[in-house]
Amino acid sequence: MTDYKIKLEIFEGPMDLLMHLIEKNQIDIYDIPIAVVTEQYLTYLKALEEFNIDIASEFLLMAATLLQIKSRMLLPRPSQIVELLEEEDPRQELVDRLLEYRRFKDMSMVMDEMLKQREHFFTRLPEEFPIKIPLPLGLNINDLVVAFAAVWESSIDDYELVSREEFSIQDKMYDIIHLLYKYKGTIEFHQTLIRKGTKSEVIAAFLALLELVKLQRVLVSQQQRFSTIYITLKE
Amino acid sequence: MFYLKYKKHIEALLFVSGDPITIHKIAQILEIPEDHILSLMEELIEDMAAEHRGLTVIKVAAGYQLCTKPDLSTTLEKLGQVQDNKLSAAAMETLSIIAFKQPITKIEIENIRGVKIDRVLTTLNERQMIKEIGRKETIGRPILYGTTENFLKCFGLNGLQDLPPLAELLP
Amino acid sequence: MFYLKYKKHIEALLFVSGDPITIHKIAQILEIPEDHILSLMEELIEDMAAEHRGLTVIKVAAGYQLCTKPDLSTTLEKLGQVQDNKLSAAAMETLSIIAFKQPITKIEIENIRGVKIDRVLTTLNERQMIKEIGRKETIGRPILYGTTENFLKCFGLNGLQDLPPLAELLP
Repeated sequence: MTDYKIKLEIFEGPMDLLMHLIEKNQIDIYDIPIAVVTEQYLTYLKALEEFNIDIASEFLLMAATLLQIKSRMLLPRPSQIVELLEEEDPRQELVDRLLEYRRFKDMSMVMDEMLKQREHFFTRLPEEFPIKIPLPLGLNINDLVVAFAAVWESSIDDYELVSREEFSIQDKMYDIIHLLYKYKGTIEFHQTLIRKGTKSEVIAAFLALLELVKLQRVLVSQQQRFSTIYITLKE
Repeated sequence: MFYLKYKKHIEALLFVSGDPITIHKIAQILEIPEDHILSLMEELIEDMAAEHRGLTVIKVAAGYQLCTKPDLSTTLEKLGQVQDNKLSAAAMETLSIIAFKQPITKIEIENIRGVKIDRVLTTLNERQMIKEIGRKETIGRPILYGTTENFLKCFGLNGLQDLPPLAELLP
Repeated sequence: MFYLKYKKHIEALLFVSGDPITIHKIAQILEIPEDHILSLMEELIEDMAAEHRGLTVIKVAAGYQLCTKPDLSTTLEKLGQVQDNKLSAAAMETLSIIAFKQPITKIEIENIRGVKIDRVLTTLNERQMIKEIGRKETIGRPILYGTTENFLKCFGLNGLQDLPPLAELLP
């Protein structure tokens, strides 16, 4: 039983376990006796259970795959040779995966050896220097002027092409205060939407209102949820 | 050679830098042409090949790095300042997949290894062996992983082209 | 001397240790008598005194330490410097806006340039071209930026009054 415990620590996952079973039984990877391997695989999982060890879902998934391949192997096959050639071996996908996995498992051994070789070379930690950033060189006042002229012109173009839709919060604050004076100190929130009534105006108006509350210029009241919001000027 | 007097500067720069340093960077600092740096570097390496010297310069990660000669490692380990930079089998398998298949997503690696690799990825990230190198343009835009400069350094590689060919390992 | 072959070990030990190391400790590691270590150390120091060597060994309270020769410090400090001493086009544009429109807030600059400028501002700050010169008395009290003394120096200006008048520049 201790045998299983040792194995349990070794196997990285279902692929690792399968590779182990294949090597242990000296199986030709291109012609896996799926019934035998499946049985041994399940025996291992059962041993894990006996030790009350949680079996990772990937091990169970592989068990299901193995059982599925096994049942497909048992299905009667067409006797025609031509059709046999065309039909894929149910084990093919698993074999491909195992080969791919083995390639990298072998490579990881090679790389492990490279790392060991490299460990014979000792290096030093870098010396820490305070980072000094030199002043820029080769600057010329003309460059600055040219840069400014360029950016200024292009920004003017922008304003010509795109009509401004944004509402500044500051403008909105003036709107609200102005309206409050006009309507003797109390207005409803929707009255603040005096420009386009777009979503961005609502947002600007709301933010402006929050700002006015913070500055203690206005009071806001609402009787119940979703009812009208009243804004009152604080004197 | 006129530039001979700069050999000591190169030795000192290699010492202070610790990490690999490129010919380009040395040339920038010393303000002399790169080909002169290269020949001075070769001379330096030759000087250090002398039997009584304990240091050498290796070419790694596209630069040059000062280090001790490999035959002295047994002695140096006695200093007790050796960092253990062993990687677990799981980490090494994952790293080899990333090294050869980069850029690669977590799911793609998990498909090859057949296990979840979140913890291993964290470790490799902490050890600065791998890094995010972009996003795959598929559903969920998963992170693409690749190896780092430090990876090259740790494995003594000058570049990814120095990795042993994967094809040779095929059955 | 029989122990001569250990000179390289001492050089390598000094290199790996980084910190000062005592004759006693070296003797312990190499398992040879302390007086031999001491004479090997003296030889090592003499070797390094050669004009073409960039390293030396100094004796400090705690023992012997490998370090670079003092006359190389100016060169070595350049390792820590950011070598690029040019301003990018984006940085130059932003700088020009700040120069002509100061005091100005980040948002105001972004409105003119039509892009986010956080990174450029950080660069200009690091390069000591701009500085915070106050707060605008509006919502959020945003930072106002202006140019520095170094800005004047780098552009060869006596003062901001030397900047060409904006009216001439603009149509």
